[in-house]
Amino acid sequence: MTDAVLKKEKSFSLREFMNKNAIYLVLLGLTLGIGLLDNNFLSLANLRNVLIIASVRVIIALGEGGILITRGVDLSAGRVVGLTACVAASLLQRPDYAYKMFKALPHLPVFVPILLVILLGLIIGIINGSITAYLRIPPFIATLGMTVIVYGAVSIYTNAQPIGGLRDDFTNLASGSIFFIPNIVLIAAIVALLVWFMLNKTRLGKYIYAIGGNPNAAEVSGVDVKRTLIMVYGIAGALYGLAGALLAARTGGATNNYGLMYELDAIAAATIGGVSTSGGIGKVSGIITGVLIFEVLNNGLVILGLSAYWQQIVKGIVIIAAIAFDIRKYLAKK
Amino acid sequence: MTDAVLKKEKSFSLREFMNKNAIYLVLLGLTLGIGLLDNNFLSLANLRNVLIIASVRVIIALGEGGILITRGVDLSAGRVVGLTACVAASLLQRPDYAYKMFKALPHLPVFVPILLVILLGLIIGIINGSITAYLRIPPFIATLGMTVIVYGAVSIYTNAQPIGGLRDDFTNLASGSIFFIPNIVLIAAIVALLVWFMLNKTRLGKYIYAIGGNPNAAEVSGVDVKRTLIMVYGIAGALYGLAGALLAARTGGATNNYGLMYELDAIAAATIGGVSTSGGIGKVSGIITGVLIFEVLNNGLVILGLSAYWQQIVKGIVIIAAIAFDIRKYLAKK
Amino acid sequence: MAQEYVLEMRNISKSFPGVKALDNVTLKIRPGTVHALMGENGAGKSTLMKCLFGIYVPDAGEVILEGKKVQFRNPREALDHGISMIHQELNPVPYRSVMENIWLGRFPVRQIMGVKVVDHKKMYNDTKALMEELKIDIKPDTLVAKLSVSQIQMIEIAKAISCKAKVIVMDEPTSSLTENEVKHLFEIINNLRKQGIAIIYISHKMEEILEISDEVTIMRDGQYVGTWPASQLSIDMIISKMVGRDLTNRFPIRQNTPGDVIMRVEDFTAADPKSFKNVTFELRRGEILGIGGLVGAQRTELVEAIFGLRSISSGKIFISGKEVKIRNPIDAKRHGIALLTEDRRNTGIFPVLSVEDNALISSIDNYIDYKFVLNQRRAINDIRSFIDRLQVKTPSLKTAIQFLSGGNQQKVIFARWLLNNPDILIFDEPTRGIDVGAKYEIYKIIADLAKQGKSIIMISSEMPELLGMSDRIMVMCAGRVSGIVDGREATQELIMKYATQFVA
Amino acid sequence: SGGQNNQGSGASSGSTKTSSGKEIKIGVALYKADDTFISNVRDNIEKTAQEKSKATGDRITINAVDGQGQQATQNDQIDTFITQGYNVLAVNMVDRTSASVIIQKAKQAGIPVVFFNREPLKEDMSKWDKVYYVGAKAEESGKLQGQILADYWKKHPEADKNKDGKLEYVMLEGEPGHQDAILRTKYSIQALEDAGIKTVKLASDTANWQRAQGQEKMAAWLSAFGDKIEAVLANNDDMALGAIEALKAAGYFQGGKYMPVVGVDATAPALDAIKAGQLLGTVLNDAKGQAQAIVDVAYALAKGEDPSKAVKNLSDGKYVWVPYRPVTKDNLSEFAK
Ligand SMILES: Nc1ncnc2c1ncn2[C@@H]1O[C@H](COP(=O)(O)OP(=O)(O)OP(=O)(O)O)[C@@H](O)[C@H]1O
Ligand SMILES: Nc1ncnc2c1ncn2[C@@H]1O[C@H](COP(=O)(O)OP(=O)(O)OP(=O)(O)O)[C@@H](O)[C@H]1O
Ligand SMILES: OC[C@H]1O[C@@H](O)[C@H](O)[C@@H](O)[C@H]1O
Ligand SMILES: [Mg+2]
Ligand SMILES: [Mg+2]
Repeated sequence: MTDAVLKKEKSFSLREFMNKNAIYLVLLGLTLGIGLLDNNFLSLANLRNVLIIASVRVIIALGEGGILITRGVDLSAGRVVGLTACVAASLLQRPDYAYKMFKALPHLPVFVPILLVILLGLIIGIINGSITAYLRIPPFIATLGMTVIVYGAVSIYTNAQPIGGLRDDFTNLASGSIFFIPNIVLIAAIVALLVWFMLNKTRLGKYIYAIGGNPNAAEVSGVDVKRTLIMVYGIAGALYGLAGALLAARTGGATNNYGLMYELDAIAAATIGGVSTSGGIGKVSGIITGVLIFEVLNNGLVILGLSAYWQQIVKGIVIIAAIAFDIRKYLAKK
Repeated sequence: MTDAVLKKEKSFSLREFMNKNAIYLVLLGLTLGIGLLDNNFLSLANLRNVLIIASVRVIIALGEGGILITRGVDLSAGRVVGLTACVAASLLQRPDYAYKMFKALPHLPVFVPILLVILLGLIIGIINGSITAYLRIPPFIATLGMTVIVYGAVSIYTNAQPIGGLRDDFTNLASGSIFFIPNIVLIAAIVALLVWFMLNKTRLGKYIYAIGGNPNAAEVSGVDVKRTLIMVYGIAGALYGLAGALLAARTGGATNNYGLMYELDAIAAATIGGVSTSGGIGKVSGIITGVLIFEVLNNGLVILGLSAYWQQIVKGIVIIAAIAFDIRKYLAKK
Repeated sequence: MAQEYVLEMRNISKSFPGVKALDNVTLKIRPGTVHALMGENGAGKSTLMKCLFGIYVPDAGEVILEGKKVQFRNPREALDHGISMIHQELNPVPYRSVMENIWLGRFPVRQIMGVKVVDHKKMYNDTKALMEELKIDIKPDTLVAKLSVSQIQMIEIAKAISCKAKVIVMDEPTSSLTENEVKHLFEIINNLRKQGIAIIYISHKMEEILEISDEVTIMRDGQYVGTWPASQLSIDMIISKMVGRDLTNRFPIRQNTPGDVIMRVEDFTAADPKSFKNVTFELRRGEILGIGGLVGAQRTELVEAIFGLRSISSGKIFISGKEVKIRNPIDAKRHGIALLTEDRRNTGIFPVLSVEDNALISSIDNYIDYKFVLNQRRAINDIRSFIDRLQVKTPSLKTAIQFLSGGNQQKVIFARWLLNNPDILIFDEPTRGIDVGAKYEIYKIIADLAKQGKSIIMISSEMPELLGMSDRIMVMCAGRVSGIVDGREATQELIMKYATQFVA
Repeated sequence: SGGQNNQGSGASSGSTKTSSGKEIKIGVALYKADDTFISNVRDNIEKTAQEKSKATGDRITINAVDGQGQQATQNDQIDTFITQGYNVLAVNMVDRTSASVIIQKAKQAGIPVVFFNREPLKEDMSKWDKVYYVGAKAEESGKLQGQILADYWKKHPEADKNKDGKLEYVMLEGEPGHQDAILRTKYSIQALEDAGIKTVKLASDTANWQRAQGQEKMAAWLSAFGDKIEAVLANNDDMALGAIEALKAAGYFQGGKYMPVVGVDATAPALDAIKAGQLLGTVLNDAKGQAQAIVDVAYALAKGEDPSKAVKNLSDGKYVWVPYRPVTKDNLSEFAK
């Protein structure tokens, strides 16, 4: 046996390398490929752009990713982003804006509404988690129900009218940068670090993996499965709340259909990034890479000037191909 | 052993009755409840109406349901419905319609384009199934990719322009009836019977449940897992094709965004109808009941005149409550 | 300790829809003893333990722990009160390390700036120490997915022991262990006993019971039969109390006569270099070929490769003299081969499907009329006859198999392959978790099959079974065939010699 | 069929003409590529640009991108256009109130913007002088709908089925929050009231622009209100046509049973339904006229010329209004496509 181990470590296996890094190779390949077709793509300004665009999506995907690892799914992600974007926007309108939603609202420090919508997301997430954990409703359907409810709520809240006229100190949050690093990228990076820490260094993280890997085992080992689930959905909700606020800041407004279907993109990105839909597997670096693959593609196809409909077709093919290329799963058997 | 069986049959247990029939009780309760609030709802004409509208959804949900039983999911259902609706419509326009898509198209017997789009659905389904089976890509992501591709394709096909001017012999297919039973309801009933037969009386059906019940065990038991999966996705695709054609006939036209999100409704209906998202469990009668619950709700809330946004909220709550009420799962444990 | 009993379960009853699993059962455990809990498959042993551990809530009765009445609502509470359990169905988290599996639910933590962080170093060292103490040769950071069933079972044992519990429940801890490992486990148990820990020990292996236990409680059909000091019991007495009648023979008389060669496996080498190499053997018509060896001897891999579940780098299979290619189980089935796998939960049962469907799945082809219509009546008749013959305890054929006891599940899978009527049957640990009475039935069926001219390969880690049932025994060690012995000449010593031949 | 001609205008004209012309890159950001009308505008922009390339010798490249109804996506795309140094942006806002961020960025980069179809707020439009708007007055589509119905109502006293002197109507709304949906719903009724007609809303609900939902909602309303309904207003033609299917199933449009239904868009099937006497009328948004104006203004801006010379009717120095046109049986022949 020692022999085998030694042999293995001596000979560098291309196959194993590819297998471990498939997803990064896909990202690299795409980036270089698009860059070859149109070298505007590789400009520093554009790559910075891609990072900015990816930031909000990364935050959402990290929330969704944690849930996927527990074998759950959260379809309400996008709508929660929409709701929180609208709420944050409505509380941060310019005082002189003619269509202000709350005319009499005093000037709030930017962080107050942001914390508020994070809290709002948290609460929705906790409700999602509780429905799943206590009523034993499959998360797909529990969060589908929540999706519809949240959409109804945001439509009522905004009366389906767009919310504009956001304060500069709020929009600057998204457009500003520190030492050439855009604020929003910085925020996403901090979130990623925290989530990484949570998943790898805390009990909660280990429980998340355990529940995904074998819920039964977790239960009989004395893991508080219900509480863990509620926390995962809650944290995800809080992240959607943050993402919603950032989205409003970045676009300078919000409407009730903000965030539509973001959950599908997040799930796709996480899956491409190696999160297993059958649970128990997934890494922060993979999730980020998955999001980047999507955003590189979105941005690249625009730069290449492919027509909108053909973009869809190419995107669909890349989604499938990226995962097919990830050969981990072929090795898993036999 | 015989003792236990006898004992069980003697004592009628309300709890067990409720548990076995929860879903039918939900449907009954909703129907009567809405009927009490507004008795227009219970008019024969309206109930007939609900059945007609439900028919297309039943066909889609049966296709999706089969896939769910194998632990799969097909997100492309709605878009395939949209594509096939457009293709069927484009081949069945009136010769005198000024904006005919294919000017030179000869008069085709109605069944030809219908069979054609069923075939088209079948092929897309087979591709979905093959990607899942051979490339081992999780169905969620494989069919998500397909969704995007199909949408690109239908947009290119129609150039985002609506298709109208359908031939009467085609639209009659949906609007006509035999002995007061609408054709479209009859077709849905026949499809339901066939699917029931397939699931319960054929080898394919047993294999479908087996794969959902335990894919590893299915493989070891000599079930041709790949072929079965391809067939399930193929059959589902064919059903979406039929549903697309019927939808075009019923609405007298088609556009590229037909079918949008129908898959989510189908999944929700199937789940409410007792199909387990963890596989191996599901009945045709449950799926039909699930769809009816949705359509009764859709129709009923409109008749009650509830505002659009509140409709969403009520719908979300009913989805969650219906499944929570289904107490089967509580009995399973403890 | 003041109390005579560390744990008392009094008058426990528990029903499931259609089954009264426990009917007024009493169990009293003294500290520092090993208390065997015996009964046929479906007698209610696991259910009783699940009631103790907070997995089930009993309908009636009370649990007294160290003189205090308790009722745990979940495993957490049971663990907190000093009860740990090795579950009959193994419960690993596959893509996590051994150490995370062991400390799951009670990870050691340390503080970093006020934040509780899992202390990986401590966890690693503690695991290493535990492994050394228990003499288990597995690295703490190995992924559990990479371990064999028996290794996983050892991990579960280690985990239960490391809880420092007052009462440890072991529900068939040795079902996947070989004799050496069992011996090792008994050393561990003796140590625990000395420390005053009580152990509830469930097993269908009779020899073990008398060797290890102090007291024996016997259950039958969900009812309490009685409790006796082990010293007053013999195997035959236990069996008759369990079964309710005398059972004279452990093994049936075999009347099969091996004929000509039906299958020849030639120079089989696995694609995985760590697995089996150059395996060549023949199987005769009407023969029972046992395969013996230690854990990791690659017996399971070998038969899975023959069945088309694993890839090989070289090797040929001849059936009735003709070379055949078996790329997957469908090919195998077509060539008349059946495989009963060792991992019932993972590759055996379809938990949510009915007993009927579980039995039928491999034989549907035989019940198709008019090209594709399933003749259910004919199928059910045949299934019923096998289910009756194997004495499967189930409320009905429509009951989901997940609600059957472990042993009864095994019998249903057995019925699956009997129904399929193959020429070559490969059984990987066929009597795992099966009670003595049923074991005898299964041996009889195996012997009958052989008599009818069927050929049988049987992997077994139970030495008596191997010796008692095989015409020939092929012994494997470290992936290679180390010897093939005639069943009549074989002895335990001889087999152990071959089984350890290539081990340093 | 329409997909591949994306940047064709640029490529083909560039190769046919002398290379003396400079390349003009116009980034067109559509709020949603599958919008019937918007997709029409895009087609026409591409065609017009191609013609203009031929005529001027400058290579005009159109890159039209799909915002998929998401303001954030559109912002991403515009950021991309800006970093790629496009000469002019033509923007069809997803959310018209969110234009200020885009204007600010464009201003920083010095890239002029022609908004179209969805009009940004006045205060945003005034943030920079290189910002233009081409479009129709969105509320006008609603007004014209109302007028079509008002004309009919006045000419047909029998339309007041219950003789209460009031028009009992149902309203099929587009996607909630969609600007067109909001304005059409509001101004169609206002036009009726302005024409001195008292209206009673029996029901109003969203059918998300979709034909199937239009049919389903209408069928339910027919169950609830039966013959109490005196008119159907729909925010677009697809929903109107769906409603017509439901009406047909309930026996309308045969044997003298009629229901006035009005839509917006003048899609081909709608024109056909007008001809068949089922749709009372619709409103045409002039895709071709708008596309022409967009390309003219954009080209002038790219060349550094004064757009007021390129288009005739520039009002307030930055608005080009392309009128909506009502379509009924009477003037149908003018619209045959
Ligand atoms: N969750 C459940 N639902 C329904 N019936 C159950 C459930 N769990 C156990 N049973 C039934 O209770 C009885 C006792 O099962 P149990 O698992 O306790 O037997 P056991 O003595 O452990 O048998 P074995 O030796 O085969 O493991 C069986 O008849 C079984 O079918
Ligand atoms: N010492 C070991 N080190 C690493 N992996 C091992 C070791 N022993 C066994 N395995 C792994 O365990 C799995 C099962 O081993 P295998 O089943 O061949 O043993 P076996 O002789 O069949 O045992 P059993 O009688 O319990 O079935 C294989 O995947 C093998 O790679
Ligand atoms: O967003 C989609 C909608 O856009 C409107 O402008 C149009 O009038 C509608 O018919 C519909 O297509
Ligand atoms: Mg048991
Ligand atoms: Mg009136």
